[in-house]
Amino acid sequence: MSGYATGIVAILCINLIFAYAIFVTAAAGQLNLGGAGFQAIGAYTAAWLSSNAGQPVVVTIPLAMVTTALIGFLISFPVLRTRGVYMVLATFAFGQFVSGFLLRSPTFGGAIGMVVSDYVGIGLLIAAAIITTALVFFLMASRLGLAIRSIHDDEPVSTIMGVNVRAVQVTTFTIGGALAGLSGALYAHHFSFVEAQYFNSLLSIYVLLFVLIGGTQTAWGPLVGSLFFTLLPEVLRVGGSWRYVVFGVAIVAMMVLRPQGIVTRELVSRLSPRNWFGSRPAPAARMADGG
Amino acid sequence: MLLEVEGLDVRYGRTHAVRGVSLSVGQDEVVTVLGANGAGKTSLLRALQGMVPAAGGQIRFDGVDITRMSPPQRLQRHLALVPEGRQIMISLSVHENLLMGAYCRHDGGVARDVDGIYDRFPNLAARRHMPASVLSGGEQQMLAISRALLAKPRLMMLDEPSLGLSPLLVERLFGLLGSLRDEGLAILLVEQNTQMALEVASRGLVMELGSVVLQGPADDLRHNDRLAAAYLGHAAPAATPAAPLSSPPATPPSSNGRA
Amino acid sequence: MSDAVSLGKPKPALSKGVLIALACIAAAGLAMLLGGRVITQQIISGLMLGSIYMTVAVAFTLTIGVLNFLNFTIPTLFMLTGMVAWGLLARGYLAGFGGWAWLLALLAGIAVSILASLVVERFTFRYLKTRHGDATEHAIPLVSSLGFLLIFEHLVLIALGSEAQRFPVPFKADLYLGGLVIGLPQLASLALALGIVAGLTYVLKQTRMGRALRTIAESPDTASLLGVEVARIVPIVFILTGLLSGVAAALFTVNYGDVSPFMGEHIGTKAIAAMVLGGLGSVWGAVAGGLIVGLAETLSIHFLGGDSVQMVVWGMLLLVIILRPQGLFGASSIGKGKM
Amino acid sequence: MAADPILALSNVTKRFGGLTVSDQVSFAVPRGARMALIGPNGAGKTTLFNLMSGVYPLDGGEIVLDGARIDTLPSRKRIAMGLSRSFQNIRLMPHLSVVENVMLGQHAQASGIGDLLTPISWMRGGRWRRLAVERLEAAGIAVHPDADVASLPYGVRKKIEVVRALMSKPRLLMLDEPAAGLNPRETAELSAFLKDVAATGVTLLVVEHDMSFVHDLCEHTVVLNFGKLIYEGPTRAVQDDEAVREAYLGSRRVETAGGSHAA
Repeated sequence: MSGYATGIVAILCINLIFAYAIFVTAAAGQLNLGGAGFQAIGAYTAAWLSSNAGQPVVVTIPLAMVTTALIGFLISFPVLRTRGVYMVLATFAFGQFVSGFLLRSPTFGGAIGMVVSDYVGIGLLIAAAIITTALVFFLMASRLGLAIRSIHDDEPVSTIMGVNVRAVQVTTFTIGGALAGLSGALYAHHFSFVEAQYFNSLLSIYVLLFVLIGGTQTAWGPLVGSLFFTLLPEVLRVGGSWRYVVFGVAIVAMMVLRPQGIVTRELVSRLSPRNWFGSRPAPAARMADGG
Repeated sequence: MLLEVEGLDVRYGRTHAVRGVSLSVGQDEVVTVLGANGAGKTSLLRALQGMVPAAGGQIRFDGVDITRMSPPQRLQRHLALVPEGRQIMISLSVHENLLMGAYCRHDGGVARDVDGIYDRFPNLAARRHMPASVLSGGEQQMLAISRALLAKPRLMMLDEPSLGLSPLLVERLFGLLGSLRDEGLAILLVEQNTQMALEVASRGLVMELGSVVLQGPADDLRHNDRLAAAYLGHAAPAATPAAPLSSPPATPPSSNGRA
Repeated sequence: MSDAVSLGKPKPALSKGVLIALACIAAAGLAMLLGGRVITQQIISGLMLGSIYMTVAVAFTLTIGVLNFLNFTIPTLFMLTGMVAWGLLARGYLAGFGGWAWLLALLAGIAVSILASLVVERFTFRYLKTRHGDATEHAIPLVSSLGFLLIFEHLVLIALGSEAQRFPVPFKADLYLGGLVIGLPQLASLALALGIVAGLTYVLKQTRMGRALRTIAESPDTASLLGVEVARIVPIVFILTGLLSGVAAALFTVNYGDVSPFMGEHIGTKAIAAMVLGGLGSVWGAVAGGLIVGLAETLSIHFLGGDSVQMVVWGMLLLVIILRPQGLFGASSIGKGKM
Repeated sequence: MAADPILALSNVTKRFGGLTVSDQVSFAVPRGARMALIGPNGAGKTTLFNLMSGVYPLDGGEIVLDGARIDTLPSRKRIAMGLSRSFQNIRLMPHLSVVENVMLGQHAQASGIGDLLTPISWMRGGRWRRLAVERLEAAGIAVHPDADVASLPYGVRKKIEVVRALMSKPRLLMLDEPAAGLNPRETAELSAFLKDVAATGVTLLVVEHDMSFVHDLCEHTVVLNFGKLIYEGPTRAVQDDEAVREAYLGSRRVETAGGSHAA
């Protein structure tokens, strides 16, 4: 693989894991616009453990995940008191605070950033991305995944169906924190350098866009969203700034034409092997008198 | 006739809420629409005011076809609706709620008319600068009716105005409707309080499952057993409609396959 | 946008403006007595900066309060105004107007901001139809506005380059008051910003259009029932948004003399902080929040150094969100329950 | 009423602001009964359902399900106790498929973290899906299990909601206007289906306005008006009860003289 291609694949893997971090909470209806903050904590934890405490990668990455999972767990309690636009703003404030804190902290190199000792190759990134994808697919196929999706659609009814809504929401924030930490730690180890300015509000915005444009109904959404978003700018590379304009137009057009995201549950079930043979989900018109 | 409706259909997706309803309201007439919950009465009023589109049929008001007009356009032609649940703006003051009632008017008489409302309802006058959220249920209903009156309606439509009011307040409400009628306001009243509604109205229609199943003069309807059956079921010995009542108007075959 | 229950006639909006102005003067005076000249100078600068934040925060508040829409294009509208104004001057389109060219340029910038805001309305709000009322649907216009953020920012980069530029302000008039330096443009902008906000409050409270906007905020359906042509009133919110962002940018440009394609980001995020701090949907909350953020910024630079600003402002905000989610001055939260 | 009621309400009271929407309501639902809860619009029927399923806390009184007091339990625990309900306006999850909606009804049957993390459509969890599909078929819902619920006819969605409520193996099934919006054929089918359900030992409590449906399905009826219980007894006698007639048709007294009677 050329250096250029490796770079793109690395970014794609990190973005994918990061997108799944945001997706897990979004699937339960909670929008997190502070993703960069979680990723930054993961990246800096790994960087500090590696460079200052001399720990090997097998320690730094799990510890980074535990740290961000814990922070996700703790921050979920105040954040879950808010809803809608307020939650978007609360998580946004969290992300801004974290990057402000890192910018200021001498322990973490402040505005200069930190060099990370141990390098992690593209192979591990790809493996981590594949494992994360598999795990999220598994999670969404489970009864917990069904509960997550039902909370997204209707919280009060989910409660009456016996779903412990608060516990599920806290769980999604914790899992999301862990995954964001993983993506941050991999970023730190692969690019061997972290700086606070990278983890800015625009990064939080981008990753939320991956998820919302991809679709929050199935685990395919973030996969398609981050592929689309990471590769489209590369395809449009020749255009310079124009590619971002095209990109913006694509986002606006998406929201007008397909606001539920590229991938919906209905699309997945139509393409599912289960329905390749025998009857596809029949158009409803035929059953107008059914039942 | 002030309001003439012919073969009105309302659909929500695949649900056929109003099926070929025809009715008319004269210049100074009170007509009531009765029927159990889910009979399509609210959908009928919402379609008449333009909040939901008519899937078929025609609505003429004062001789003009208003079927495709928006709610504000209908209001400007002096057709007003007092919606179910009153829909008072709780973040606005009582006075501001009243001014919103006159939003569509551009004449200079608003201040005078608002004063007229305050004369009529001293309770509202006393609370004019308070947020409407502090009003009691009865006062909120008065405010909702006053707000509609300030649009200078020629026909006022009310959707279950007695809902949630105590029996005493219900009686006052119908007293008010009676005096508005005597002042010459045409009213189309959707009510669940059948007897009260038939006292104040001159004609009535009974709806079931989106269709008009019975209509006639209020006095005849009041003693009709079929009316009770519309609410309490058909287990009682089925009564054939009394002689003076007309059978429901023929519905377009396309809109109603039901027996 | 609603005040607490009051029995008397509502106090005119202006009195709150006067109150805030007096509080500002009192704060400066107190600082003078207690902390001396340097601190007072910081406080004055903080209030001036705060007036910029405040104006942008009010723009955010308006779209959230009336439309429940977090409009991320506001920072770009701010930037658009400054960059368009600079571009007009730098390309010499306004050379014929002599000494007034800078003013015309800024007015043109504001006009572009308003037009851009109307374009945003066309593609975000026009198409929003609530389908299922689920938890993430409110994000649809938000995502569209993020798309417009990219579009506008990069169009400006293409047209005018990515460099920060000097905007030539033709005058420099400082007021010396007991050893303190007060820029006249700064003072003017504080007054103008407060004036605009007071005017806006007057419009919302006392006029027919203001009542219509507040009715839409509570229930678009009932507004329509009362004769409000909702589709015609909503663009007014976007016009006001463009106007407020544009005016804030013009004041910023005159005061600091710098424009850049990225000038909106800093101001925008601080304005969001100011709005949340003051309380969503409360215009005067946004005013107070703007001034507080401005003060926090200059004071933390003074005491803790330049790189501490972000941490202080957002840490403060995070605390407020956790301890008092409705903000310092806000009423209960916006949005409707479902059951 | 019955010696061994499955559900007993005693003095259940709820106020919203100054309005008492449930005023000292006491009645019992006999085990295995098919009971209707009726009353004019705004009488407080749905509020009572919400109180029983735990959407709101009580202001007074208690609710006992099968000998155990449930009014202090959180809403989500009541379904595991055997109380299941449907909703007045269809509350199916719009982004879940037909079978997923039905499987949500099994949530209370899952026990432990192991069940929560088992995929529900494949591997060991495949039985969950098979069971749900079977129940859909048994209820005569002939749609593809993976179909989108939003695109289905109203009557079918209404029935899916009943099946979802049944998946939790309830002892008491509460249905809020199950026949609303159905055509006469669908109503008759629903009535037959619910009789079959009741025959398996499930007690039914039904809020309904369609009185022919009530007469067909329910032998017992309680009537609410203004938050108060005004009738409890056999359904066939309900239309002869003077208080009920007055509640529905209004009092016959009215002042029609002009002048202002306004509040």
